[in-house]
Amino acid sequence: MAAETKSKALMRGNYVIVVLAVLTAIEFAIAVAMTGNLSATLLGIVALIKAALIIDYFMHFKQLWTFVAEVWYEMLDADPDDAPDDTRNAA
Amino acid sequence: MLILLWNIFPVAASREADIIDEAFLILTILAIPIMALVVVIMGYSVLKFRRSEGDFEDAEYVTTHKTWVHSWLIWTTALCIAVIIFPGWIGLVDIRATQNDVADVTVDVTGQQWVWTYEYPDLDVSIISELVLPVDSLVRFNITARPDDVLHSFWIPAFRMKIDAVPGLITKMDVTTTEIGEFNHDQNFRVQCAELCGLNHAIMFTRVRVVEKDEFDAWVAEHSAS
Amino acid sequence: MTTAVRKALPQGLDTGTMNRLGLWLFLVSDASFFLALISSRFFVVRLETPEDVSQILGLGLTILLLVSSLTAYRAEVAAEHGDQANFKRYIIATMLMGILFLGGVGFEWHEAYKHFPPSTGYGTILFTLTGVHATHVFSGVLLLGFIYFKGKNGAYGPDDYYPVEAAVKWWHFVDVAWVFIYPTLYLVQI
Amino acid sequence: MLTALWPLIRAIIWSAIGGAIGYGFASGLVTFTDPPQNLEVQISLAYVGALLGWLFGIGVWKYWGREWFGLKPDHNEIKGASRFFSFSIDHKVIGVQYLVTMVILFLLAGALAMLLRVELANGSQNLMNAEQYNTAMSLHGIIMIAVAVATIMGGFSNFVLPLMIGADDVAFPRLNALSYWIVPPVAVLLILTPFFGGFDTGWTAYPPLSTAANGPDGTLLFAFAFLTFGLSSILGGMNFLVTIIAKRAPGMTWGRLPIFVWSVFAAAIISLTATQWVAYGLIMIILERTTGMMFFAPTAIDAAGVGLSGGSSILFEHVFWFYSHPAVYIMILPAFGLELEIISHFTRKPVFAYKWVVRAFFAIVFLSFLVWAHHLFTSGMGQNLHGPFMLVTELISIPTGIVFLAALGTMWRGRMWLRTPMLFALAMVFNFSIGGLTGIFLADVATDINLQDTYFVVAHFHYTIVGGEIFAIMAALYYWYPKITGRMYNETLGRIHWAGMFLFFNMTFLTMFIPGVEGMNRRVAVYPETFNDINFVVSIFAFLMGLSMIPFAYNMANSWIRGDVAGDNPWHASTLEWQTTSPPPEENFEHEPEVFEGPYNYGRKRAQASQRPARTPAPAEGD
Repeated sequence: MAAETKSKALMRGNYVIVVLAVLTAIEFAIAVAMTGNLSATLLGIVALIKAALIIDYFMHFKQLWTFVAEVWYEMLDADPDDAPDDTRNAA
Repeated sequence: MLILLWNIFPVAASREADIIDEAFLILTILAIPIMALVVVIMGYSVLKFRRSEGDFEDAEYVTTHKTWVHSWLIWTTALCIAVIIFPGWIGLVDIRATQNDVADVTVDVTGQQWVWTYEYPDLDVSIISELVLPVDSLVRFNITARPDDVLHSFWIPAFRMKIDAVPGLITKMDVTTTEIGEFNHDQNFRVQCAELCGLNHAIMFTRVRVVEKDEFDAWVAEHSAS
Repeated sequence: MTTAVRKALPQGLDTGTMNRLGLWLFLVSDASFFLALISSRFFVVRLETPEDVSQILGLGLTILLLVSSLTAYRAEVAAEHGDQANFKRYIIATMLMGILFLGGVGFEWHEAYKHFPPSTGYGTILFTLTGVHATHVFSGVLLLGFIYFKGKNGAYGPDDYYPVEAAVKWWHFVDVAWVFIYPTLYLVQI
Repeated sequence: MLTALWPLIRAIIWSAIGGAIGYGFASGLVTFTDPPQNLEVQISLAYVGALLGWLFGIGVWKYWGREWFGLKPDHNEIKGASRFFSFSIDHKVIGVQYLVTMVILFLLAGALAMLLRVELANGSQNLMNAEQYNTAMSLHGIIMIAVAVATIMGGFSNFVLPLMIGADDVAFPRLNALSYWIVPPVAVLLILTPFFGGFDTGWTAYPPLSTAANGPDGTLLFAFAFLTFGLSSILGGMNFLVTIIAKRAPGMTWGRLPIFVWSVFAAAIISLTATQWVAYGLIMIILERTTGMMFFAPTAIDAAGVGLSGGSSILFEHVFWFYSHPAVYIMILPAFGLELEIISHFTRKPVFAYKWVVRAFFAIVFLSFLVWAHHLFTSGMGQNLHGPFMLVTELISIPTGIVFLAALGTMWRGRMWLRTPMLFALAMVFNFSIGGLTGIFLADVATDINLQDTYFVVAHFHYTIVGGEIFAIMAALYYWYPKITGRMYNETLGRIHWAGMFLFFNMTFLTMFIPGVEGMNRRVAVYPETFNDINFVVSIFAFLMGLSMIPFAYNMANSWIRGDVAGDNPWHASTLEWQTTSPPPEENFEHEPEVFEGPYNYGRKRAQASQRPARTPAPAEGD
């Protein structure tokens, strides 16, 4: 992150907020135009996209994702036999 | 062993009770060999693979055995699916088989702390002292609790059927009676509240009497309001 | 999937990474609380939304919170790059919007009490959801204030701005929660 | 002695002050509301105030909060016996605090169970009235649930887990201390409930019974207690997840984690996320009681009494079981870990199919979130949900079966040493087989319709939680007793305890299946006289099982003072916690350990004969 220039980071924030504004407008339009389960489903999808934008760009989700990926991989393949043999002591 | 088990069931006085007892029996028959397997392996290990105090020699370094793990997985999965299908799924379908039939007798049940009220809407009878049902008939219970009351559960052990009485909700339960009986001879002929409902939960029960059809008609004539 | 492709495992991580991870896990936990809250709305009143609900207010609150997320982001970027002036400016702006939001919720409650008091189904849900969320907003404002007073003399620089990041992350989380609460409370219709 | 208790006394004084402030504030508040008299608001705020005062007094401010305001935290005077009564951040002290608290609570709730069995010895009323019975029954339930959750996740995880992964402490030591110190208020609240009218809803607290306006205030206390306990559980779960991810010693790869660490990891995921759901359920109860909200009642009904809008108590059942079913896996997953751990060390053979066990743990975690509604088969929820939930519930038996395979496979051709921990671990395998197999009866909709809310259910969950988890806890208590205290327990007393508990536990609860099948419902103080004989028998066995706790309590207390010095590694076990002194020094290991091999390398040809002790190698040159 430190490698990223400040203006670039700020610009990205601006893009995100513009997309969020557009999505909110779409949300409101859906609510005006539709009712019932269809409307609720679409609203849910839009809300998910909005949340994903905030979580990904504002909250730096990849901080957590690194660990989730590691645990996921390890829980499927954790085996004492696989652990690389250490030769330091034997030498 | 199995005969012993067979005897512990209380009287089965409905079609549903037979289905449920059969399911119970099948699960028991499946469970006993599994239990036996665990006990035998464990008992054999305990007897055979002992070591004495102060002996810290290691056993053989065996971490896994592919064939064993895979075959164990396959067997447990197969057993599990078998149980889900029968008695699980088939039992479920059997119990619900009567849902679209026309009921011989309909009873509206209302639970409140700590009384059950029974209304026979077609027969114009309303009673709290006992529940009387004709034998060999499809009885449909529409169960609810008073809106300002608490949860109850409507359970007749002799019929093995149970469903909650929820304020603001009508739950349905079908029972096909098959045997005559009454509380005075067999205490399983009782409507028992099975969901903790406060102080007198334990004694919130009503006597049940399953009688011949003509006797039932006579009873209705006696208690009918009109 | 052999040993060869396995990357070096991080062991003995530094405190900063642990704190980040801990905060993330707490957010995951809190998110499941909001999930429970939101799902209860669909159980209690299904898709029913009274007409008296003030759509303008709902939209206004949403815009307020989304914009405050941007300012919070800008405050974090400023702290990361050692830009003290902008850091203070944006933290103050975020806090102000947060306080405004709380005022908006207060007004909402005042109105809601007349039309759908807590003894109605929708009222129950509205008061609970906005109440829990407003508590989160309030804690966020407090945290940001805390950061402001600690950081106004330049306590946070490019290397040690984690407290800013944490407070801002909490603020974003509150925002994400509102992103779901807004359609749940205001927009769905039978 | 008094000086050692000083932090505790200070905390009590502060909680009294906090409670008074909360009460006063609430009294002022309720004068503005309509109707003005609502004692529950005052109880609620008084409790919140007392809790904050308690935490302030015990040292949260002194050792932690000061730091946030740029003041110097003051953490050096905690030494000696007083560290067990103060806000100590040493994970070993916290582990002991948890364990001692939980063992005391366990014995207390066990004594309540004895009272219940006196009442149930025959079908009429003989000791308690219905109200007292309901309170005793509910208290027994919730205290035992707390014991079952916190003994392993709080006690053993705290003491052993950082040692096992070679860490100097958990990731967030002060958070750890906080999550212990909010447990005593929970215990106090629960013990106070009888003085507030008791609580008569069972630990499940289904509304509308728990929200009834004429219901006792004790239910409110219960809700706050459970809520606070949930907070502790969440913080603990978070702490252990971060600890395991971040604090492993060099060389402690994921594949080299002892199986107990994996099981705690899996359980911590559940306690992190699912606990929030029950928190919401309890908040709903508190709100409905104090502010008159309407979560659990229809707001409009038609002539027939059918709700047209508004919620129903089924909402609570869903939310409650969305936590409380996964919660049984918070209890049993670490118990599986303990069982495999102990069997491996006492047979001197690696855990069989380690990789598959880890997968099974996570499969259980995943499935546990999808099965809650099997508690609702008779609740009147939608019928189309019955089939899917039956399916998923029965699928859980597949990963559970893997754990059994691992236990049996580890024993097979091992070299078994039958000391008390091993005996308890073996008993756990036996008991949990019965518990698991009878679970299938309750997962199956057809049989569950009859068995729900009968003594069959009571027997089943006592088989899983007592027979499974408490037996594993006992095994672990004996197993790590020398590590925790530095002294050896008395083996003879341990075996007497084991024999009595195993025998009479099985006789009590195997017999209890019978009234369940025969149609006796649970949570009743009086019952039809048909069940008199069988209940009398159950009561006798239950008392004998209760008696078996006497050698246990005596052994634990006496050996701590008079036991033989155990030595660092009396079991000659290979995992890391045994490679340090007993009890471990404050920083856990003399030098930061470095790990060169898997946790259970029994019988493996090593490069050097001395390699096992070398798991904590000498310092690198130049150190």
